[in-house]
Amino acid sequence: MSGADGRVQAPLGRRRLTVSSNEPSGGYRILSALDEAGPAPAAGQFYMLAAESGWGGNAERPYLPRAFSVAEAEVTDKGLRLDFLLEDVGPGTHALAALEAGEGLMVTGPLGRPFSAPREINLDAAGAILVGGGLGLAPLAILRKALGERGVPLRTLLGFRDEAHSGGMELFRCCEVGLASEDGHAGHRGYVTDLLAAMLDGDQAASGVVYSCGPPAMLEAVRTMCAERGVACELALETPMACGFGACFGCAVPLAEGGYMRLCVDGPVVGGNQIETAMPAGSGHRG
Amino acid sequence: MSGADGRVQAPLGRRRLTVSSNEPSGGYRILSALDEAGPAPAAGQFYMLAAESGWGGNAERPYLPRAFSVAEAEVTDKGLRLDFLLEDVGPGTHALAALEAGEGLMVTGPLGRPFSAPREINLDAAGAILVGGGLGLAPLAILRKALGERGVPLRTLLGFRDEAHSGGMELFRCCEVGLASEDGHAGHRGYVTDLLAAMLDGDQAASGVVYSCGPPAMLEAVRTMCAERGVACELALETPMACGFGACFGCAVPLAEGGYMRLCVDGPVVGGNQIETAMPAGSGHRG
Amino acid sequence: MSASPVEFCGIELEHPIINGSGTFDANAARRVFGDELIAAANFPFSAFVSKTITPAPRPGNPPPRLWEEAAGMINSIGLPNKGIEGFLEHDLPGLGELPVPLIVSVMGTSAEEFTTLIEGVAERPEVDGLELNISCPNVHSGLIVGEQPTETLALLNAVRPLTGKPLIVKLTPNVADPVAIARAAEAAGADAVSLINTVKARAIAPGSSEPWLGAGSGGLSGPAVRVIAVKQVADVAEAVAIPVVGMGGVERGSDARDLLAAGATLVAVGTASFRDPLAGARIRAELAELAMS
Amino acid sequence: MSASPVEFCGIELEHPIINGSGTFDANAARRVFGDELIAAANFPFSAFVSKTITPAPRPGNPPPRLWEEAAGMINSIGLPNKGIEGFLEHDLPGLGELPVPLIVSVMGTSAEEFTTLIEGVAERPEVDGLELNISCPNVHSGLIVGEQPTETLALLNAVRPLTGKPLIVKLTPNVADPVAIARAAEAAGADAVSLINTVKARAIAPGSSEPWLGAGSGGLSGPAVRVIAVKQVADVAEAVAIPVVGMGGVERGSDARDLLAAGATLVAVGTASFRDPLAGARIRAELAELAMS
Ligand SMILES: Cc1cc2nc3c(=O)[nH]c(=O)nc-3n(C[C@H](O)[C@H](O)[C@H](O)COP(=O)(O)OP(=O)(O)OC[C@H]3O[C@@H](n4cnc5c(N)ncnc54)[C@H](O)[C@@H]3O)c2cc1C
Ligand SMILES: Cc1cc2nc3c(=O)[nH]c(=O)nc-3n(C[C@H](O)[C@H](O)[C@H](O)COP(=O)(O)OP(=O)(O)OC[C@H]3O[C@@H](n4cnc5c(N)ncnc54)[C@H](O)[C@@H]3O)c2cc1C
Ligand SMILES: Cc1cc2nc3c(=O)[nH]c(=O)nc-3n(C[C@H](O)[C@H](O)[C@H](O)COP(=O)(O)O)c2cc1C
Ligand SMILES: Cc1cc2nc3c(=O)[nH]c(=O)nc-3n(C[C@H](O)[C@H](O)[C@H](O)COP(=O)(O)O)c2cc1C
Ligand code: FES
Ligand code: FES
Repeated sequence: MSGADGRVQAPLGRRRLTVSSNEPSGGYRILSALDEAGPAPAAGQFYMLAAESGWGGNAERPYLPRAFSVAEAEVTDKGLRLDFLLEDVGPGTHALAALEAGEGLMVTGPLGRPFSAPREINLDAAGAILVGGGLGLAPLAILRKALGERGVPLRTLLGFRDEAHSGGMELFRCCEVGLASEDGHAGHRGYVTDLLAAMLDGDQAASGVVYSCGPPAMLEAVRTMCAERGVACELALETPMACGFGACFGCAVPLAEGGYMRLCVDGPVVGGNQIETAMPAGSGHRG
Repeated sequence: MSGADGRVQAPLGRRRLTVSSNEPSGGYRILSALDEAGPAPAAGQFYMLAAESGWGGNAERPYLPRAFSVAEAEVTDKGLRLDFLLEDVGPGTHALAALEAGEGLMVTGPLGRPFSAPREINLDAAGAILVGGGLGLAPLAILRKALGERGVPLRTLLGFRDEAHSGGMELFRCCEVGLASEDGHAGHRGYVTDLLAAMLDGDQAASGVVYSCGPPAMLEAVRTMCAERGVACELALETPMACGFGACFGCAVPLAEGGYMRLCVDGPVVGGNQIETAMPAGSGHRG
Repeated sequence: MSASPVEFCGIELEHPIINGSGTFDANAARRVFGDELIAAANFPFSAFVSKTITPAPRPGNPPPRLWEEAAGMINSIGLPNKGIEGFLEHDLPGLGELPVPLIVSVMGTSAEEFTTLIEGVAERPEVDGLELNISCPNVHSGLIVGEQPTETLALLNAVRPLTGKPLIVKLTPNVADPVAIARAAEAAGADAVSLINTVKARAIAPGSSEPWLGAGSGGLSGPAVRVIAVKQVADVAEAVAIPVVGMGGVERGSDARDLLAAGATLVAVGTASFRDPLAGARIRAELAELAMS
Repeated sequence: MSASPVEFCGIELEHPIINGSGTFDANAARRVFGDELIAAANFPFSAFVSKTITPAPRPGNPPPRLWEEAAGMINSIGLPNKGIEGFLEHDLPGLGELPVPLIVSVMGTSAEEFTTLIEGVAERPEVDGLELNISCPNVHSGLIVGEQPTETLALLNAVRPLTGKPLIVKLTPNVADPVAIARAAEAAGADAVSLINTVKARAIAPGSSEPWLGAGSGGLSGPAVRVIAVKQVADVAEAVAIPVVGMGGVERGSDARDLLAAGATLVAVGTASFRDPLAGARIRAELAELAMS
């Protein structure tokens, strides 16, 4: 089932998938699991994940599940395979990174609002620019595939901090991408947004849509850049989540019009003009 | 170091052992680990055990370590090997039962008061009767070995409920034992205390000491039987413990003279005359 | 102590497992899971308690609003809600489509505000009962009434005449003697009490000396508070004759059974639903199994 | 917020990690681990707080006294102790051999009992300070004083003149406003406050409807209460000028750092020592590492 904004509804409740592989990719890992009961997700949607066993222990976190964008969803002869790109940054991602093929992965999803295009834009004609960095490659990989299959003219720009943060490149194996790296190990030395600026300002100025996912500073640069040029853009944001399905009101993100949205149900993909900044608010994020 | 009552002192703090094997034995398991830093324990002493990882998780117990009598302590070329006999009866024993060779076992010990003999009894002449049931085989196995090496005349009586609760027999491989089983699958059909009564009342009436460990009802029968006949006896008791080293006062066992002892430091081996009953007190134990 | 149908304040419920206010948004969940959610056979609770509303809309607290612990979490959500008008217009119609009775949770900072809320809500046919939130630790006003037996008595005396529908008073655990508050609620005609709300807690931001939560502090929920809840529910259930809705850290059927054993008539599931949207249904099934064994 | 030497009520301590009363018996542990334990380099705490004593001997509560939770435990130990005479004769000599300052915890049911205790203990040269336990939730009398600011004020006014040695008042978390109690203690001349004691809790026996613990209820400690402690320590530390000893669920160096960040001068380790007898030393080392990073 699909909602008005293209979101695919989740099977009711949480289900157990079996991990089919879990391989290193750059400094990240690609965790794959077979989802027999689940529908194909829309690009930009996410799942709440938890290891079936070894989730916490020794009176340590994690207790809650963790949100992950789906990076690829491929129909195989064993059923739908979901791929997630993850980096071990804390106890939850650590437990997921340690999962082995055959072990259980508890999931709820697909969840949230996927990427879309403003009604007034004919994407098939105007085309799209995908701008990703770091773990933000995940939702852009599945988006690229979906738009590519539709024949939407695509340009993809990917940025990396350094080699240790350059995982997930194999998700873009197929295609031509523009690269930038802060340490210059690949492509343009500098920010991926340098490439975007050049593209938007050059003869390739987009009448289409910019889709972006990556670190907050990158998203904020993309958002400002597009706003200044009147280019439509959609950003896939992150914020801590407890439930992922609208139950806890914990995932508040400030709206440009005042108040907050629940990112799990009103996002994670938001229009650039819906928010005032892509930088996370609050003292907590200083740490 | 050895205390006045023969207790062996523990290395300060908790240490990590490596599991060397974990094999099924009847309905139980024998968990073995190499203790490079530890001293040889005295028979009747116990250790507090916890799995290094997978101790709790998913907001479930266990949180605290668990007490286990040492069943055998053998010097091998890789160091001292400690054997524990355990039954999977709850989350703590379940996690220990799942440990694999090479995994970490956190231990504190040896702890507590070991088996001993009243000053006025010359054990080497008078001999000992060992009466064990179920998991109570553990401390009797190491005791039998210690007394056997000393040349103390020994008789061993072991009782089982049924085949599913007949693990640990291999700990007595060496020697002649009298057997009883409630279902009659091995030896005398009935209670091991039937055998003890016959022995105490027959021509083999003991001027020595009866050592016993097993289910509360068995211990209580042994205690009463010995008390009625004026035979010295020592019982290895169990009670829930949080710390095992006298810190929490949680392991209270009522004393015949009134008040309580801390079983972890004043036991787990107690003289039959120190207690009024070997049956656990309190509502909790109905469950 | 079974998972069978139960009568609660004159309402027939299929089983004793409901949700804790503010821990399940049935309308949002329906967007996520579709109409499957509201099929009678699927809906995880035997009654639905809606998130606390206030007279005026509230944006809620600044983020971060969540902190995770080994066996629970702190929230400082701050009661975001559309206000009573927004609720009646936008939320109530959807909640009226649920296959179970509806209890609406309300919070005011004065008897007048509670009156506005109760008058606005109680007459609606979709509504089967009201829960008065006098305990939310995130909003200063919430504590004033719920910490003082006299305040609770006065509030209930003022609002009890407003409706014949069941009034449930939700108690805070952050007091020395919850029994005194429960007795006051009972004396002034409350139909039931529910407890526990979250326990006041704070987290420090990693690598900093400052509080993590945008609001500084929040309330602890989940398995960490389970045995605190059992204690307070047992004390209150022993002291009052009206039914008690027990909650706090319920994750398994045996947790629900413990609260029923402590004297609760219903058990509410809160934080557990975050980990597993159908936790309520699972807990109910586990409870049924325990009752048979 | 470092693991360096610290001054506490005029006593120089090597580092800020001490033990919580009733969670480490140094004399018993020395029988278990030998004299290694009391070597200055090994002893896990920078000061030792002894288990609470009362004027007369107490056997303690009937078993079971322990209940385990996923992230903590309930105890209903019931303050077993030899009484002041037994303590002075049998326990104090051993405690006097510890390589660190000694704080003796005392509890009475009246100002007269506290007077007996303080007069008996304070003059002993082995004793560097006293902790007044007005908070133990296992003994009914304990709560009377610790729940009421006026009672706390009266008690402290009565006993403060008895000794020039530091008096630390240990606070219960089972109140709506621990700050009011702390302020009363400070006003009447307490040298420091310590908190939190255990949180009232109950467990139901598996397969039964009865309480598990012999005494019916007990107190929750361990990681489950950690963020409750951070909240109360922060509130109290902000309100009083005297030093605060923070405790509750400290298992890791970062937990100690959080309590120091919340305003504590010292941090006490309790339940964590049950899992790991040298938890105090590990936590101190982890704290030192955090302070350097
Ligand atoms: C919609 C969405 C999609 C996402 N997609 C991806 C993806 O594709 N790949 C990916 O790797 N990640 C993704 N994330 C992020 C991922 O969910 C987090 O990295 C993960 O939750 C971290 O959990 P952890 O336990 O490993 O780390 P945590 O320890 O939870 O650390 C994460 C951050 O949380 C904070 N924190 C620390 N302790 C606590 C605490 N006790 N309570 C609360 N906060 C704390 C700190 O700021 C820390 O930096 C996504 C998040 C969202 C919301
Ligand atoms: C000195 C000593 C020596 C021992 N030697 C051995 C040995 O050699 N082999 C062996 O197998 N066992 C031995 N034991 C017993 C062993 O320690 C217990 O079987 C073990 O602690 C059980 O832990 P568990 O988590 O598996 O089960 P638990 O779930 O802890 O169950 C054990 C019992 O505890 C009660 N219980 C249930 N839930 C809780 C709770 N939440 N909190 C508190 N109590 C609860 C119930 O009565 C239950 O039957 C010994 C015990 C002692 C004290
Ligand atoms: C995120 C969150 C939001 C909550 N919001 C409310 C609320 O709006 N009104 C209310 O009365 N209780 C609220 N509560 C309290 C719960 O209803 C419940 O009393 C408490 O969480 C204890 O139960 P639990 O441990 O099962 O979650 C909230 C709890 C959480 C975790
Ligand atoms: C088994 C046990 C016994 C305790 N005995 C005492 C006591 O005698 N006096 C006292 O003031 N506090 C006592 N306490 C409370 C602790 O000192 C401490 O305040 C509390 O446990 C919180 O810290 P923790 O979570 O680190 O254990 C006891 C706690 C436990 C767990
Ligand atoms: S994560 Fe719970 S409402 Fe969004
Ligand atoms: S188990 Fe802690 S004192 Fe015996």
